[in-house]
Amino acid sequence: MSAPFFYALVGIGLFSLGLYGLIVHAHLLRKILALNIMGSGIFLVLVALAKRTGEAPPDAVPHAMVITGVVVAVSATALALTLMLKLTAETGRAELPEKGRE
Amino acid sequence: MEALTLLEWGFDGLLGLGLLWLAWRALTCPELFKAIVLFIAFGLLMALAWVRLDAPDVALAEAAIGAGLTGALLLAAFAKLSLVTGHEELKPARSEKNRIRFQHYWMPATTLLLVTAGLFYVILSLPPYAAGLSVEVASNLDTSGVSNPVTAVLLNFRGYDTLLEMVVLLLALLGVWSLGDTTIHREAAPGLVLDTLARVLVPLLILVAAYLLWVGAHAPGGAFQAGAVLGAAGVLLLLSSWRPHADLIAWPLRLMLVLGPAIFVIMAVLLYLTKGQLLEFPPAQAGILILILEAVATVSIGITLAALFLGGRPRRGKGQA
Amino acid sequence: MTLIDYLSAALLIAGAIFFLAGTLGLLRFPDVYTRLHALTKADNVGLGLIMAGLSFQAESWAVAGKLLLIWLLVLLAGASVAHLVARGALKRGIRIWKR
Amino acid sequence: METVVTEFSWGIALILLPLAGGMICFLWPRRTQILGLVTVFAVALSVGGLAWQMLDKGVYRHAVGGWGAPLGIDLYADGLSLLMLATTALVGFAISVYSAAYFKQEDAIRFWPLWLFLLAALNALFLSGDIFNVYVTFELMGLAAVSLVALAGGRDALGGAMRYLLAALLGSLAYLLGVALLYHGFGTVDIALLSERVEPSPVVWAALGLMGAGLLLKTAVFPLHFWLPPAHASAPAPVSALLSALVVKASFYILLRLWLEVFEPLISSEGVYTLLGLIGAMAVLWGSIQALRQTRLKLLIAYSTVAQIGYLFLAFPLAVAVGSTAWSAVAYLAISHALAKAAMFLAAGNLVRFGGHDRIADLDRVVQRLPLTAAAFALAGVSIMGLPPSGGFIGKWLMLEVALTQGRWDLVVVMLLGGLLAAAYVFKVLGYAFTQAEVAHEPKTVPASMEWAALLLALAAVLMGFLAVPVLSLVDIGDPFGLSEVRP
Repeated sequence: MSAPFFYALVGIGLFSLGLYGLIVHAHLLRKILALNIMGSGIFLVLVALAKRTGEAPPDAVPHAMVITGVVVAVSATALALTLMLKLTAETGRAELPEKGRE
Repeated sequence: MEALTLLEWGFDGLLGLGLLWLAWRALTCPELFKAIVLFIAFGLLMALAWVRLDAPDVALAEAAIGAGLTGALLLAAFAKLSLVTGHEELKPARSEKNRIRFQHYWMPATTLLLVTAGLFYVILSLPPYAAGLSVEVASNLDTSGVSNPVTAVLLNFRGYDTLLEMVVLLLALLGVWSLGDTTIHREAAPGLVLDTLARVLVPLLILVAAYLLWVGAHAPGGAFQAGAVLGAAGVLLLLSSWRPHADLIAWPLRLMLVLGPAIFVIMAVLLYLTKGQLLEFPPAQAGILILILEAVATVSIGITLAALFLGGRPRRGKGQA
Repeated sequence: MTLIDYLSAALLIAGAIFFLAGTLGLLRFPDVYTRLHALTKADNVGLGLIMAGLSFQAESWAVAGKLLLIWLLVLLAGASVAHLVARGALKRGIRIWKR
Repeated sequence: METVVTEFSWGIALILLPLAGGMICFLWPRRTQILGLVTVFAVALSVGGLAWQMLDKGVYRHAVGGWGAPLGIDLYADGLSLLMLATTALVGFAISVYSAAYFKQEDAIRFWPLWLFLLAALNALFLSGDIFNVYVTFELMGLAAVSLVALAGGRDALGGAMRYLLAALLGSLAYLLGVALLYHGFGTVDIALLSERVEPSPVVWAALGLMGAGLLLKTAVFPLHFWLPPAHASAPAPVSALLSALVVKASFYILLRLWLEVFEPLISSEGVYTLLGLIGAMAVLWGSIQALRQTRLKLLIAYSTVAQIGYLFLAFPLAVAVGSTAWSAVAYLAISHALAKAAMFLAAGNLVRFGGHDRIADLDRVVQRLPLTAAAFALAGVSIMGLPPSGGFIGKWLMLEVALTQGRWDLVVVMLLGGLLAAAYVFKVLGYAFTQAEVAHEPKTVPASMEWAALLLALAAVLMGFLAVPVLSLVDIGDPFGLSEVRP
């Protein structure tokens, strides 16, 4: 196994870890962290496998995609954090309100 | 040579396991503040991984945006959260409930393990060599107007993605603003040290941003990295209690925010009208046009990121009206 | 390896030792103030040594200049941030550790 | 003039107009309403231009940047895309007229830029021929939609928006990992090229699983629908209409597109089809029963969306047979539902404005007070139930016909049961609307444009019942369902 594959596997591991964190944690800040970690895992898969070019320079297209992804991720994080603060101010808890309550 | 590969493997192994460990700790450590700090450390290690994978452009973006600005946003949100909930969040005891929960989630955990194993298999089934689009990128680089392939993809080959991405950034700010306002007023002086630091660093950061922007045409760098550095300067100013002048927070601010995506749209239309396809750069003028595009976008990105850090739509304070 | 290589290797190793010591201090020291002490030492001196070691390998004066600039920036940021952290800790009423 | 209409690349206008409009609205808040309306009208005209062009020349393709796939990004539209674009323009225009009266100035300055960016995202998505570009449009759409839900303020809306955001982001990430795998497996993110290059391999299966799961979550298919009712029920009425009518259809459209172009030719096992059909059937039954159980009107309509999405998935097992018209039925159902559901949510908005609440039991003789709104709700209900003559009837009839010829009695039963349950929940609302409630309240007036917008959408849903032939021939442009090889 070469370095690109090793890092791609780490990326998959991060994706799964993040997904697990997203499911088990109730706290919204923790869920936001988990989503960011999932995203980083995917970016790692994209960039790591772009290095399968042998001696030639790596494929630049996934690099550009990841830069796009990083900017999208920070935008989504900013909105999620603000929404979390608003919700907490409204309910007193940084968690999703229980369903079914009127 | 043998020793070198062994060293490389040691480095890769440490880095990979470090990434996984930090992610795990950021998700499981009971204190939220620690979790955020661990996440920022995770971002910095990611930057190192990008360098290792020959992706310096991504490394710069990650360090500035992924670790830096996201970290600042998280810390600011954490501080506000502690205010809202009255410091309750600082130390949530790991209660019995949490431990029961952990057992409660064995099923998703097992499913996830299976999914992970499956994805491992998929990754390893990929061919060991693949050029992707690197040949196409290389052979069209001459007519793209820049010599850094990543910038060529971002601004020229897939410039349409970047146009939409600029709108995503603006949209996030619109969303944040639509959730509420923050009153703009000058707070008490934050202290001599921070003030001095801001005074020294802000001009330097602006210089670095300009350098990154310029160098992006042929070396790692570009509008997003430069914009992030500019955004960091803005965050530093906001931290040292600098606030924009009341007259600037109405339409001048909005204009600066819109300018980035707007220049993209305007250029897209102009290039369509002259060349026949959306965002089709004429090879001869591509370099200068991309530089103009990036320069305007950088300023817009920087201001948008700083505004995201500030939070709600800035309004004049009552004392200032 | 030339003499220059040996020199830069020695500087790099010395820098790494400072970082190691700083990290140990960060992990083992009793309170935030002493930890800051350990950390800033590692950052300032350790990074200085590493930058010096790397400048011997630099291709041009411009690269060496950039390395120097990075070190100076880290010095400035490190000192300011250490001050801010310590001040924040004092404001929160965290006592200074005494034996 | 003639040449302008035929030569101009109308597709790019569909994306750039709302983008520019949104930015101008943001810059000039005092005129935001009129600017917004003009923009939406211009977008509707551009869809007309595109349709004109495509009837003449067939499919639309535009290589952004002049590079062409795989290096660049291609915009692509066939009959299916055109149908979605036209529905978006029509529904979007009616909702815009409604919103102009619905929002007060202070809310309008927040609503219009967000809505125009959402419109741009929808159009960009329907026109995209590139799976990574689709990811970016998803994020654009998601952030806009979430911000729009949060406009309502208050505990329910903020909670609904937060849940929606987390679900949307999770769906996008699963989709993005699928994109990453496909790119590294086949070296392109262009849909047309992918459909040429893909071959059965672990990568394709993993990509199908990840992208499928992400898109099913975004489309709110049972059992991944948990985020939809709270978000759609707590949003401002025009926003609920936009989300139920258009936004969930967008992720379904991508699912269908990828299925048809990339995955379907490779999948020989029955399991996947059966699974999709099964979750469709569950969604129809579960969503309908939940809708029937609701005491709040907007929640009832939101659960009805869950059920109606289920119908779209019933087509997957039916479409296995070559030359089946199941996909045409799906396209017809999707647009009829978009029209009818938008009308329903707008009508619900009128009732909330009128009575100050949306408790079904206290609807208090709205038939006499708001006859147009009641008519709108009833007509939309006809289409949702699938009674003739309406768009919903045509769609369900086409699908029923396929199921009958294939002898899929299980699906026939599900469709009929779903129709009966839909009738039950629609009549539950109408029943209360005729009776006098005991709660006294001071009714507020509802602007005429809000009533007419709802009614016209409902009428359009019914009118679709008479337009089957032209609409279905429009969809066939570019042969999106791959039926040409079996037709003489």
